[in-house]
Amino acid sequence: MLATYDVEALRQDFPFLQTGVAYLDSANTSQRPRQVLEAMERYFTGFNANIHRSAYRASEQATEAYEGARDKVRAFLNAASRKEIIYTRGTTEGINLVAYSWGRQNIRAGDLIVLTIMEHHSNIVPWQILAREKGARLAYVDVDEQGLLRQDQFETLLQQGPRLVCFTQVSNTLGTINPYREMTASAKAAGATVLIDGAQGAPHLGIDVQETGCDFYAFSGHKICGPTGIGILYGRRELLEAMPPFMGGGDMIRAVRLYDTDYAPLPEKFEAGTQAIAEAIGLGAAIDYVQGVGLDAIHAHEQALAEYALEALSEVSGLRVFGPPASGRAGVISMWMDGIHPHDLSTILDRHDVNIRAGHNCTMPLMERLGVPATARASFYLYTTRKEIDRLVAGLEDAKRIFG
Amino acid sequence: MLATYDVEALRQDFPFLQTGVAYLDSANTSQRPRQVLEAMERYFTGFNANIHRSAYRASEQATEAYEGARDKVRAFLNAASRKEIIYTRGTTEGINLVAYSWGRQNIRAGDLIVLTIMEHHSNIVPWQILAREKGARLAYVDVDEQGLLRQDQFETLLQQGPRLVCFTQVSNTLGTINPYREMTASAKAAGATVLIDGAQGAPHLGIDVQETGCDFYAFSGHKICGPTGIGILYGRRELLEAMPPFMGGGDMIRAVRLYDTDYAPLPEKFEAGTQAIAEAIGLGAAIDYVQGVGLDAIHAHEQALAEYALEALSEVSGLRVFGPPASGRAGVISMWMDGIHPHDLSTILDRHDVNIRAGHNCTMPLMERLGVPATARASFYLYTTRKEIDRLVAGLEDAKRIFG
Amino acid sequence: MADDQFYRDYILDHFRHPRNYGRLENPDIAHEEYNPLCGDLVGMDFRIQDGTIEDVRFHGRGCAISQASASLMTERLKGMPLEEARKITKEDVLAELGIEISAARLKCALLPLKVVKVGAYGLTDVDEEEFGS
Amino acid sequence: MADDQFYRDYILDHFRHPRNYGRLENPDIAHEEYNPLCGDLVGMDFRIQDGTIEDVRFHGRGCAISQASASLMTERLKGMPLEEARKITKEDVLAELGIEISAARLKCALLPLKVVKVGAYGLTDVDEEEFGS
Ligand SMILES: Cc1ncc(COP(=O)(O)O)c(C=O)c1O
Ligand SMILES: Cc1ncc(COP(=O)(O)O)c(C=O)c1O
Repeated sequence: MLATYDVEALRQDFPFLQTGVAYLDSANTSQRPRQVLEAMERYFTGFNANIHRSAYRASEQATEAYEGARDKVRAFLNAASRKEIIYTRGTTEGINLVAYSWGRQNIRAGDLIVLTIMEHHSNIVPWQILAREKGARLAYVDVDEQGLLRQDQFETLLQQGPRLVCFTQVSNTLGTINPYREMTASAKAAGATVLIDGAQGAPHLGIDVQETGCDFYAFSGHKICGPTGIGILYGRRELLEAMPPFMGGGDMIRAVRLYDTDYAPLPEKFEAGTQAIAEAIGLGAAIDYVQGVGLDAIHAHEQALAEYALEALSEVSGLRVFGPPASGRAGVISMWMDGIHPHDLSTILDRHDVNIRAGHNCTMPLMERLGVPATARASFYLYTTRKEIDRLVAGLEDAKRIFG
Repeated sequence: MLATYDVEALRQDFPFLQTGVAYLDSANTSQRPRQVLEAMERYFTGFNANIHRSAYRASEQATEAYEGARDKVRAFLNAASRKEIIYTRGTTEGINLVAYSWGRQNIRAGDLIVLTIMEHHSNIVPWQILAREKGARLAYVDVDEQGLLRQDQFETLLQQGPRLVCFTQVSNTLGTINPYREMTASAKAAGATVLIDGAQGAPHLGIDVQETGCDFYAFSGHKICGPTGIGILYGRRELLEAMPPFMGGGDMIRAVRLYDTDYAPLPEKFEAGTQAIAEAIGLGAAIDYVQGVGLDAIHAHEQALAEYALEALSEVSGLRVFGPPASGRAGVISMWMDGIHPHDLSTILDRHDVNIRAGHNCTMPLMERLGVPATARASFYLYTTRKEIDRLVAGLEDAKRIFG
Repeated sequence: MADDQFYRDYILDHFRHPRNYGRLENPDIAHEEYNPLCGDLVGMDFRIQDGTIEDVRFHGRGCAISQASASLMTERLKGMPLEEARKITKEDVLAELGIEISAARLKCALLPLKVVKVGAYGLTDVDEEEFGS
Repeated sequence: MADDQFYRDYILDHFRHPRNYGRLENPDIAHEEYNPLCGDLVGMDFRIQDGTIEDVRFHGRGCAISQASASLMTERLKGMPLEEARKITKEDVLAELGIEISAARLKCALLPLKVVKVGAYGLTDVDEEEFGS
């Protein structure tokens, strides 16, 4: 951990943390600092108007703040152009947009789509639906015993010339940080289009989409200190230009006639209807906040926490911990306690004011692969402390006492 | 106006109105009372957690608030079941959901889809896309000189046995309140499925979906004193049950396997991914607020304002006012001033701190029909005053002086 | 932190030492229900004589709440006329558990009731919501 | 409420009395641009001789900003070498208008520039953003 990283000072920014709860469910949704709430408040109270459509000052101010947030996201991802930054509701909508628009235009019968067994349902179900509709095939890259993707399998699948390769930057169950740069390079070299699920990557690692070379990258505002109801789809301009619109309606048009329509240029083409204006502005403030702390510092903080936690949890008898060593993982730890169902663990921990996730984490195929019906998952963020991890361990011991 | 309707007291609830701006653009997006902002704030600071997925108290409190808001919407629409209430980003997404899910399952080549010429682009473009994909036909009901739908034409089109009839409850340009109950009854009798665009109806009139008998009803939170980023699609349960999902991902599943998925029951089936949680809670508070004032009182207030405004505007020479008499219209007035483009009008009015909409209001086919490239539109809500209308009239006179 | 108020001794006792656990040979009715979201599974085998549940056994796996609730349910069902079993309500089940079940855990607690209603009475069109969905 | 600062006299004058308004017979170049969002239309006809804009006329309809901007543009273009016209920037146009154009009105102000760049120079791959889109 960096000497200058003052987690206690950062915690002061997060209203919910003041309740005293040890919030260890940030991979599910993060807390939001008052800087984000205040940015939204400023919109609601100071220039609460719709964007793009009107020519008075409040509307222009709203448009400026909304488009300014897009510029922040562009810089955050180092995208080449602001036209490549599409507002969505979240990662799920971003992936579905690609499946509907790019997928229905480009995937044909017999095409191969490569996924991995650690994908979130949001990066599986849209492809199942598309594959069924088009008669395409799905194939999954497995994990090894450490919870790392089997790169040998991945290479073998690439030799089959997949049309599309989709994988997560960071596993929301195992915490595994995938070698996304190398995987993207291999997949591109094999001629595939590459979509990276950045839901867990953007908040903790960030990405340089140009350097990475991926075609699509989706993430959610609510996991990166931003509000609910907003997310981002990055798409390479060339692809976005060629894609048909996803939803039709206001703002995504240039001219509507009774029987046909000219669509608006990017990014509006993919932003039909009134957008989540306050939420986009809040996301801009969240990006500012996270970049203010620094992605490198956040990642170092989380990796130190993961190391500390893995060490402490290894002392808890009867506890199985999934995933790779701390060096290759983000601040996500999934566990299975012999004789105590994760739901019971979660309930007991809650009575210790420790909040964790119990369930399949929206990764049922991975659960099946790991041989458990569910896990108990603790996940960290920039505001997590060692003391909270100590409370987690104490809670686990208490659960063992109760069920013992 | 009801004697008990205290508009000045209501205005105190709206932070943006305290800036002194005469906000006459509520058909675009409404102002939001502090009760709504506070409900969202309570979530962000008191129980900021994801819903459904976790078993600790903050998550349960969030789930309760989120689902409680759904119950409020159910009651507001008098839907038969909470399973019929689907959260969306807004009207546009709601209509697109129907076009993608119901439309692709039910519309076949040669089928007729009846729309009206006063529809918002959001209720045109999705049907154009669907019709092109399926080889279906579109037909439009025209308006008469007063801006009322030509019911004779509507009846003639119904005789052709349309598969789907879509129309707006209230026109966002003309202010026309369509006879939506009668039109729904006729269309249902003709065997059509009926979608009502409630974007302008829900905030000002409300609806009883069971009494009306429509199959789908969509509206936006941001026009009914709620936050941006949230809306509602009501669908009759029988139809929703039979429809395939729209987006795939987390929460809309019962079980995901590698090559197939069981979908969740309603309403989750249509709510893929992390939803706009804070916004749904805010929408619940908005419904409470609007129902607290009373839809009847709001409508009476707006109709009195419309009457007052139509009277005052009729004194402004060179001004053309579109739409029906006050008795048949909501608080929406579109205008054309000879020799002054709506954009110039809007700029000048803005310099008087009067905010109106200038443009085509996302109703380009109607603009074409009215023979104008754009209009200047003033629109009212529960917090609008006669004094603000006086300021509008004064601003129009000043514009004439400047351009005179 | 009053966890003992939640996982009361008798609940843990039913979880650790489930009553009527196992299978019946040639049961008159057998039905299983599964909650894929958490992996909870409860199945029951019934022997019916003269409209009365003469014997019942359950099997399954999952959290303490679902398994203890199943165990408690079998104790209640044994010797009960079918007619009466048909009338067992959600409230009955929760009262018997005797702890405050939060919304997120309701599904666990009511899974055994679902087995009874769907399986033994052939109610295919059950309202999922009734069982905490 | 300083509206006179916005709609300055010379802007209104150019709107009311547009310079070089009309069409040319057999122009060397003719191009129109249309903004469907507000209905603004600006078209220009050019007569070119020895690489210089010998004559130019505009026609159109729309708001005061777009029409005054077009009128001002024709005054600037007349007698200008094509090479020079090619270099006219957004900033030049806004400076000539001499008023603060808000983002929402930028498209109106720059429509005539778009006519020049797209029409007279055959730039088909223009960046819409450059013209306020
Ligand atoms: C009649 C009508 N329909 C649909 C819409 C679209 O609503 P939204 O932009 O919130 O999706 C609007 C408002 O813009 C409207 O006025
Ligand atoms: C890896 C991963 N992908 C996708 C998602 C879906 O994100 P959202 O629910 O915000 O759409 C999540 C989080 O739930 C996730 O962790």
